[in-house]
Amino acid sequence: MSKKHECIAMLLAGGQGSRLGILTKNIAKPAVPYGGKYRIIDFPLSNCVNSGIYTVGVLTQYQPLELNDYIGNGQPWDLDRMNGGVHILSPYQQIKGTEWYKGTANAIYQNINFIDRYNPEYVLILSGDHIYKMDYSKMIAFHKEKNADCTIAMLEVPWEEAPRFGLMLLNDDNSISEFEEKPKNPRSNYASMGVYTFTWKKLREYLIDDEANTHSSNDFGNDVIPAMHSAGEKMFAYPFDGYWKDVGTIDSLWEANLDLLNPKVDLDLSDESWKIYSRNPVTSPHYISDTADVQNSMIAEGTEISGCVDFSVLFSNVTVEEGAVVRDSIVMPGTVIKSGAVVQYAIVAENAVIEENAVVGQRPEDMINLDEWGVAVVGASVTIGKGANIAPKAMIDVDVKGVE
Amino acid sequence: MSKKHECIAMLLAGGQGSRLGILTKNIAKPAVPYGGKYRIIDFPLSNCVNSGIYTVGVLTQYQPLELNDYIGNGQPWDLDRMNGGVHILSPYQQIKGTEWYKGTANAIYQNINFIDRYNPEYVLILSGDHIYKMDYSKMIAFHKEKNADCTIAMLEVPWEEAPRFGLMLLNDDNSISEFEEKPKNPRSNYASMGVYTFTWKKLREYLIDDEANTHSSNDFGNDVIPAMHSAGEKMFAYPFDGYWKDVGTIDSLWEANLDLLNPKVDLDLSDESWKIYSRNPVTSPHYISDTADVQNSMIAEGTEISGCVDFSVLFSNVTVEEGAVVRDSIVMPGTVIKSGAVVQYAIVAENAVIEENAVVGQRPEDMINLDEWGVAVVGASVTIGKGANIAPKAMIDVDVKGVE
Amino acid sequence: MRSNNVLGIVFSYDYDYVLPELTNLRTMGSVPFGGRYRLIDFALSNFVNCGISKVGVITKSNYQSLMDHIGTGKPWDLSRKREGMYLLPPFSNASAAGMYAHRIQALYGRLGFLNRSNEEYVVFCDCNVVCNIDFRELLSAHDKSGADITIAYRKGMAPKIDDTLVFDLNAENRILKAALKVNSQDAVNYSLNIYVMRKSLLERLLTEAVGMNNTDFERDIIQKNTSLLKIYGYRVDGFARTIDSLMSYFNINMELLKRENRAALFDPERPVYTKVRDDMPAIHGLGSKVKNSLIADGCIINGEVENSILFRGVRIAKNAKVKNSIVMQGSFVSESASIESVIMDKSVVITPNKMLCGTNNYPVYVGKSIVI
Amino acid sequence: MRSNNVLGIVFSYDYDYVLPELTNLRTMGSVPFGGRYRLIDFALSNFVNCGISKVGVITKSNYQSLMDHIGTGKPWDLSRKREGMYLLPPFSNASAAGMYAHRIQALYGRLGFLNRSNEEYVVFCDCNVVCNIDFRELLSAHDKSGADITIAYRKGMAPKIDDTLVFDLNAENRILKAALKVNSQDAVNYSLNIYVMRKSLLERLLTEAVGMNNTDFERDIIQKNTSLLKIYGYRVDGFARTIDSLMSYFNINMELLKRENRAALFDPERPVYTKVRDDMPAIHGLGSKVKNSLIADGCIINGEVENSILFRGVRIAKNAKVKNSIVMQGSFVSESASIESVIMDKSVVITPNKMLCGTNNYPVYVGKSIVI
Repeated sequence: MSKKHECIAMLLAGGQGSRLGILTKNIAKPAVPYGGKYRIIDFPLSNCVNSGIYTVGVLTQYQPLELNDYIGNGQPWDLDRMNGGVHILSPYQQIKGTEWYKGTANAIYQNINFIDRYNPEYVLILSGDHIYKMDYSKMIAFHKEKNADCTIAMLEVPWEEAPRFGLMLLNDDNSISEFEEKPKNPRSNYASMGVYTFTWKKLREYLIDDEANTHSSNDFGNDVIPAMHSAGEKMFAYPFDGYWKDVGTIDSLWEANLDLLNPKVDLDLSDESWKIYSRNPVTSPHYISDTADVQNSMIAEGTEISGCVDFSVLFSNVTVEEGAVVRDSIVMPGTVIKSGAVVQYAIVAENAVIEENAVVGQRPEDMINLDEWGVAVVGASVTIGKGANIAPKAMIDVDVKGVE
Repeated sequence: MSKKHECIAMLLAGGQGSRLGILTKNIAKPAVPYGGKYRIIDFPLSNCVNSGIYTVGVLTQYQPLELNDYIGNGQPWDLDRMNGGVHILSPYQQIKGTEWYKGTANAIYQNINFIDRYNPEYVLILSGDHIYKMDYSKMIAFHKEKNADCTIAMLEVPWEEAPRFGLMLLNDDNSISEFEEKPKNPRSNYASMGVYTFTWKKLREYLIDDEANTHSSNDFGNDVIPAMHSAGEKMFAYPFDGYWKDVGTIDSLWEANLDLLNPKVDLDLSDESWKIYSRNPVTSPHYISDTADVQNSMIAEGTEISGCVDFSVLFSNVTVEEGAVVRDSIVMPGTVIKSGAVVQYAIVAENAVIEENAVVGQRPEDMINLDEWGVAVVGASVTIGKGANIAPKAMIDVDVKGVE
Repeated sequence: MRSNNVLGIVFSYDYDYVLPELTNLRTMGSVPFGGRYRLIDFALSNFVNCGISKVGVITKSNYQSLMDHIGTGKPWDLSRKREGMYLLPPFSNASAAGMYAHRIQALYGRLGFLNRSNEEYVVFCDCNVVCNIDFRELLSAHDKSGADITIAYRKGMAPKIDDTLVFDLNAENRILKAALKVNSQDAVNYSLNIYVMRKSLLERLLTEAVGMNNTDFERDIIQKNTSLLKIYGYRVDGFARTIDSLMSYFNINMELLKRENRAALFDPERPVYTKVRDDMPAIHGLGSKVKNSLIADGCIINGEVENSILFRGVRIAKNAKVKNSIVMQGSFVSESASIESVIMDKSVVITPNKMLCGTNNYPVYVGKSIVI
Repeated sequence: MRSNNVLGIVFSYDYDYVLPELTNLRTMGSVPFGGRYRLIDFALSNFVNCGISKVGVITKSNYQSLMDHIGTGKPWDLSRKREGMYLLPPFSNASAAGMYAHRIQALYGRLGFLNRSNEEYVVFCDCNVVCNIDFRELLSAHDKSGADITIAYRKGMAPKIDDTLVFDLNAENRILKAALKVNSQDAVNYSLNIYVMRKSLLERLLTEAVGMNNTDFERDIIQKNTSLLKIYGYRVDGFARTIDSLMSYFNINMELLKRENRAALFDPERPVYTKVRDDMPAIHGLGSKVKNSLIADGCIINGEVENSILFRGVRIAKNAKVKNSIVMQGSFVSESASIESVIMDKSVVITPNKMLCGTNNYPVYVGKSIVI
């Protein structure tokens, strides 16, 4: 309730997420379901409240309806505040005309008024497509201690993966000496996580300069950060060593879900001291019948299982009928898998129906040509007809007829 | 909490309100202050909750920041609901591209998904620039009783004003036989108030047809209503006989404020059974000093008066110093009127400063040429310098220097 | 009758005495049920699902856990600026001089709350009845019959609670005679203690009863007035069970293992709302074996579970066995331990290799936070 | 010390006895003050303005009006999913066997609440102190001094309350001696009964005190421990007034007619939040005359008002005169009636032509809803 906000967070939720294909046909990427009951955006939002940050702007311009609806008044994350709380910020018409967000930096630029209203010392810039648990308050303390203008959260990645990331070369005091954007021959394996803490006064200046620069792509990584660096601002890397995963592709989304079943993976969602909040479905506990066999799986409330489920993540209100098999798969809320159907190495989106004896996906060991293998995806509300066969790597967003 | 919503309201708050000039430079028209502590949108929102309608979509694309901020989570209107509540609906980017709202009907068309989510029987269409208290539940009961497809709230206006309105010719049972849009020689004085009840199934069809019609301007009054009429749908007029005022111009906004001081005007804001809710400022009671003289005025909390105030509406946290005079004027929150200054027949927006001995506006009786007379307007955060003179009808949105 | 014209009142503590084990540290309304609920959830959800937006919760003692559960009423959307949820504890106003023993006294002590409410009708009920009833229909039946009072009833074996009323009704469902239940093996029409009437009538009846020194609502108000007032019954055919003992508590929980009972009690058209705990989904480990069981979020199961109900956050270790049991929130069954026909309260720990065993008709109860 | 690591506790009823007239129907926390506030608003606003997000409100009896006022805590943004406002009435848990008479007993009865809270520190205060204090500074003073306990005090005439502590302090503000106030005309350092300490220390002190059968917090815990514990004072120089009688209640209200006092108590950097009533702004009618007065929203004034405080929704008819008075919510002074030096409780009606008159040093009190 205190009027001054030391730090507010701006969450870039704008991307169309086209690499997630039909999963983001009708919803923004941050609203994609994850982990049995969550959506991707639950992670940054929960990190914020757990870190004591109670004012969050969510920047979005693409398919915000479901995201809007999901976030609602922010109550599930304890972000329904009289002062602060969570706000969805879409582009709007100004007296001089309109602009869609041109880039990440422009999105923040267009919301300078919003930020100024809270008069924060620091602004945290987050993205809406990463799964991780992080105490931002420690990063902010680091930023303060270093008296930095910009602090970038950094992760040590395996050298072979380094070329996929924006990398940083560091001095002994963790100040950043050089940036490398996805280099072929990396000289560092310190990757940027896309989590930035800025001293707002500084960032504000650079955003205005960046907007005035007609050659700029108005992006943090390409424009604002390099500009600050070349102007000699104090930039530091804050080391983070927990679980962190970009879920921007079908494969990484599939993996990140199944990571939850791997006891060796450092992502514990049952930790009482760092809860991940979400809008909970209103359903009864899940039911496992006498005919079911459930192994090494995560099952959400409201689901009823009479078939076989192995190494899979089932969201709420899923039905797996007797004789159906689900393995190595992700099944999103409300989907029905009928008797005799097999779902394997697949992601099935919400409210789909897999009719009797249909087969979705393929095990890699059953493939002749392993290059053709990949996770199969069935879109929301799609029906896969009786006995139909959905090939690996397929993306199905219209009903598939049954095979007699 | 009941999942079905018999009726939801859609509030068209989109207009730029250019006839309100500098008052809407930075804010959408529905967010314009009115009546000492309210904003225009408080009236339709309060009417909704008082009528038992708890789901309201607010359609806006112009300067929504302050409106968003004002509405927040809807708590002041008891619209912070788990299911339903108030939602700001801006246009958004769809997979096939983007569209701003082309017209009132298109704005609703773009939000068909939003409405469908609540699966209502009826949809109430409201506009965000009228001051009135109305029990919509009675209108909906009338709509049901008549088994109507569309019901239009109607007001009997003086014949001489009728040419300014959209008019309706009625049969004995209040069904509408003909429409006349601002005719020179009116054949009716039954004016449309811009408040519509539609049976949603019907409206949904017409909106889709209207969108498909490339010749349409996608407006309710010009396109959808005439289309329904010519197709022979059941359309009725619902008579309303309370206070109703369009506050779309400076003069009407000024008048509507001063109407609150006229005991003959049927607009009682102290009625406990039909409260007008608003986001209340957090301030102490107002203070009237020993040197003040306050007559026939409305004064909001937080204001401190040491000068002369007559026939005026003063919002919260206004300061009127000793020796200052405010008469026949509207002074919005946070404005300071310094010693010796005179504000008359004027609207002074938020956080303005009227320096010592400045004069804003003119009394009509002091005019040589009455044609040049009109309400003077001082914009938000503008300073009128010492001894400066602001002519009637002026609209001042930059600081005015003092006169030595 | 518009349902926002109806005031809901729930007695959070009535019949605490039939479940002494579970109400030792709490009141009936906060007794856990069905894997993730507390008993008051059913009453509150019935209210809000029919559009009632003002609810008074009458408490007496032991209501801290109830307050923790209902909080500000947000899960039921009863955290309102106007209306919403009102907790009505004893001693909260100057005139309530003592603790009320009876329903009449309890309601009379809330006359101020009743008077100040604008609603025209009132519905009140207890927490020991587990049901999902469409109150819209109940209210419209009350409206249509022109009754002064309508009481929901069920046909079947009456619960073993002494002051349960059983009714003789005519073809129009008017109650001709209301008798106190006698033990019998026959199906009777027994009261579910869900009452509908005009608020003004309730106010008058209470004032008269207190003036006459009457104390018993069922006997002194209902039984006595069957001819003076038009008292109608409303027959409930859906899922409605009255908890009258630990055994019936156990059995009613176990009934939820049948699909048709779940479908009736958890009708998606009238959802049962409860406090959100933000647990992760349950995990079934490699080698676990679960049959015919209800499992709430937050459970981690590595052992065997059969014919049981596991509340949120229960952990069953490797080789542990849980059979025919109710295991409440946060309890833990260690490696190679085994329980059968047990009701385990919250945060119980069964240490490794221990075995605890009740019988089908005599489940063993283990109190909160006990380590065995 | 991060303030979300601090638990706030407010005693809503302490010192009810110094204002018997106003607390007959309510408790100290819900006594109206300053035109639109209730006394608890100051404590709650002090808490939330420094970032405290969990607050326990200890009640005893007569707290219905307090519950109506604080509701779900939304005006203070304390309607939370985690943390937020917790009402702590008596009889709410099984172990609280009786009504507590003393601060020690009251706090001891809430040990469960204290234990369950994760906060490391606790601040507690009463409702009869009207103040706007930057608790951030108080907490950081506690931190810097390394004190076990910090107590806010003020230098001046001690309030006329028997158990008020007065302190001797050294240059570092450590309390060397704490004595019970004796009547004297000298300025002393008197306690504002605002305490800061570690939660664990409070828990230990309470448990020890109850074990020793001690009952008086000031005497048995503070006075006795000035040498054993490091107890520091925190001097408050802003607006802080202790209500010790109806007369002081009247005078402290009237102090708000001075600009500097309003500026100090209603500091825009630390706003005082209260329940929103959605009244329209006040209307000053033609021919009305108002001088040196505070007027809340909802008032309609057609008569004369001088040196007075009018709460929300007060109506002053034509030719009526109100002087040196406090008129609470919804009261009405009819045509040609006249009142001077009067404290009118809520919803009082003065009928036409009546005159009621106290004196400067003996204001007349008129009880709630009385018609004169």
